[in-house]
Amino acid sequence: MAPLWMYLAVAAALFSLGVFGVLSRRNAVAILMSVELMLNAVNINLVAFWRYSETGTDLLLNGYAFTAFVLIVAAAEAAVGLAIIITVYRNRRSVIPEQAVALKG
Amino acid sequence: MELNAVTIGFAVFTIFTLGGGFGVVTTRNLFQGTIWLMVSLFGVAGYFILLSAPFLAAVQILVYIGAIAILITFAVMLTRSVTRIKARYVRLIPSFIGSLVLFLILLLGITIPIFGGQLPESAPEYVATTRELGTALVDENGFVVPFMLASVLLTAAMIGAIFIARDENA
Amino acid sequence: MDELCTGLCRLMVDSGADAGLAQFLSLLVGVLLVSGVPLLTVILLIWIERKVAARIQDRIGPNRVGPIGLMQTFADLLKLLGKEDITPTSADRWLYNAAPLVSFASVVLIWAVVPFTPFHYGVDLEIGALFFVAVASFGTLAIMVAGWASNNKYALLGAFRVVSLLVSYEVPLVFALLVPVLLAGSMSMLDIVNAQTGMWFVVLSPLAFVIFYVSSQAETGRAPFDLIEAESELVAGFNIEYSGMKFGMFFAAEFLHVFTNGILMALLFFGGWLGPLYYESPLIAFAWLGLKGGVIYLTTLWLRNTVPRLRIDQIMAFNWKFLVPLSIANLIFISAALKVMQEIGWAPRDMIGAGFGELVPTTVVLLLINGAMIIYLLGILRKRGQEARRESQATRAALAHAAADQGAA
Amino acid sequence: MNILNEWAFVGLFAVMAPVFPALPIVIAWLFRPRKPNVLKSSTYECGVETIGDTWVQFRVQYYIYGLIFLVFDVEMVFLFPWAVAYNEMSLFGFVAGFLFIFLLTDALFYAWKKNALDWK
Repeated sequence: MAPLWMYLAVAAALFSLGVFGVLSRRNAVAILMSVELMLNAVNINLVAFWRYSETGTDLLLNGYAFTAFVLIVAAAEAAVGLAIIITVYRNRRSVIPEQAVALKG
Repeated sequence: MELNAVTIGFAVFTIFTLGGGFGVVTTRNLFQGTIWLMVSLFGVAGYFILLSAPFLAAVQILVYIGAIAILITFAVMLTRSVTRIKARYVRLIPSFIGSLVLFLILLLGITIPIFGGQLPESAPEYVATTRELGTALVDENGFVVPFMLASVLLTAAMIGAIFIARDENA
Repeated sequence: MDELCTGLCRLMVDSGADAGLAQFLSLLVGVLLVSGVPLLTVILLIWIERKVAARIQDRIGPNRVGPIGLMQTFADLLKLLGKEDITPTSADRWLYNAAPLVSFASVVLIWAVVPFTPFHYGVDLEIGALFFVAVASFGTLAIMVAGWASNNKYALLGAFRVVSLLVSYEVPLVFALLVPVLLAGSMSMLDIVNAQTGMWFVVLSPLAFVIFYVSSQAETGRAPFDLIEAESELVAGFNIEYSGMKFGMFFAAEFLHVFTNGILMALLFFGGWLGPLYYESPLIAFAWLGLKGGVIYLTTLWLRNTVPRLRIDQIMAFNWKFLVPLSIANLIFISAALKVMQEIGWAPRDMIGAGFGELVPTTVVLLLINGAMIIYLLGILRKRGQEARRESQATRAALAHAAADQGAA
Repeated sequence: MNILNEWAFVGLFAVMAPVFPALPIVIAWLFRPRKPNVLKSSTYECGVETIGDTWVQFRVQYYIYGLIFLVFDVEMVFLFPWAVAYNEMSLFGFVAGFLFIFLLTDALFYAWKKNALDWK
């Protein structure tokens, strides 16, 4: 069994990749994909901590269940996010978030 | 570290996860980016198996490769001009430095556990099963409230997304 | 293959082999044995399919190569080996070549969790039933990749249609799959079969079986859902640019998928290897499973060769407005009735180990519920059919009227 | 470690599964004739030279079907554990699961009423 820190290191690297993508990519769909990377890095951490934690009676399922909830949130985020991107594209012919400024004060 | 199935698996999944992630943030073509994302998330599913959570791994594949990949592809095709954008990046250098610094800080936090005791080296023997998760999900003292909230969230997401994406003129 | 592996392992370790290597080799032998079953059957399946299709269409079918044409598949294989393999210049080479491999592998991988007899199986995963649904999603992605990587408009259009068809029919499929999982209280394929010792699940919920059957017919892209190969509209669909062996792999994957679905239905709803004398010998158990799976497989071929293709709007409406609500309602009614009966003590808490006698009240109640639903549904379908017929008659009358007017003028 | 042994089998199976279809393709690669020409390896469309990237008139309906599918697929994350634990749970647990499904059905019903399920 690989020790816990290895999982955490991979998750940290994946999270940083996601952050890099979110900050630097121009395209909204690419940004969304980078967000998915970040969420999955978090999921690796959650499952790893869950697996390695001392199994107290109350904590038995917390990490496990929490990962499932993160999965659901990620899916909902993708669905709504992509729908917004499609609509913005339809109205403004652009997928670059900096150009969607209609609601800016 | 000895060479056995777990370490080989760990190495392979690390290549998948990080290589896929690298592909996502660098590729020019968004369809290929989606495939890279799936490679990366497949690696994450592999980690779940190594961490004795096969149910989460199966669900990860079902949700991401089965559904979200398809959805992203559809969205890429709907916003087609995106594949022809010449400039891939904005603020390339600052974001690169920023994320590198973030990675180093995270790595420091992991390797030098200043925020607590030593990280555990080995995992306990007992692993929870899917049945226990199911029981806990609908238990008054368990996760029944988040369980219901998840349903509300999904319903809201579906209604909202349909409302947004529907083309009124068509 | 568990016993075999331990046996083989011990043999190798005893004769002085490295323990890790011995374990790996015995694992490899297990994999080859289990995957050998689908790979050998697919060769036979192609012949069976052609022969059955020919009989239904009043032809003889392949009968020249070998006795009753049995060697036809090998002849085809040789022909495909000699075919030139064309990759379009504008294709995305990596993805173009990977798609047929993934497509075939996704079907073969399902067999890892298929138990052949009570004692001979590749692996009995805790999440077996979920495993094959998850693995099947690789096939969907492979079709998408094939369509996009060919860089052909027809291929892409075909892929989109097929993928939206596949994902749509996966919803009722999974809801129908939940019924056996719920009845057995386990996702392990072995447990699901063992839970049917008292009563097959097809008797407890015929509707779930019908939904599963229809949606798996759609998942394999067979008529009446054969948008995948709608030759007349899409030239060939997503695989238009593929030639030679790669095209053959898409085809073999489809043939194998149909048979795999037959076996899965036999396991999930018809008690797998359960039948008279199954415990006497693994061979009898295996024969029962093969017989049940084979009969279901033949009915899918029969269906494929007799019904016409539907339009995509009809297919989608049928799925989302009929099959999905039906599968949800079925799950809700079955689970509600069973829970109430468990609470008042009419139904056993655990199907595994429950005898036929214990299950009689459960069976009667669940069958009554399913029967009522079926009668209600037939009423709805009848009304829909009448409406459609009236509509088409009205259009035809209007057209005839218009033509008559024109003739007069 | 038993659970990981099982998955080692699946892992090996997953590695071997693409090898089986790859074998005949590689053999075919050794034997097949190779006479490519420009016309043969051009895109097989309608005879006129293909212009630009692959792109077809794309309907938003594809996305909406994918979206509804996604929501139902994610629902399975909870419904499978629920179904597995069904035999052991009380009436309360069943009602919770029932409400879960019922809410999602609401969303489907909304889509139906808004004609989002029609292929236009």
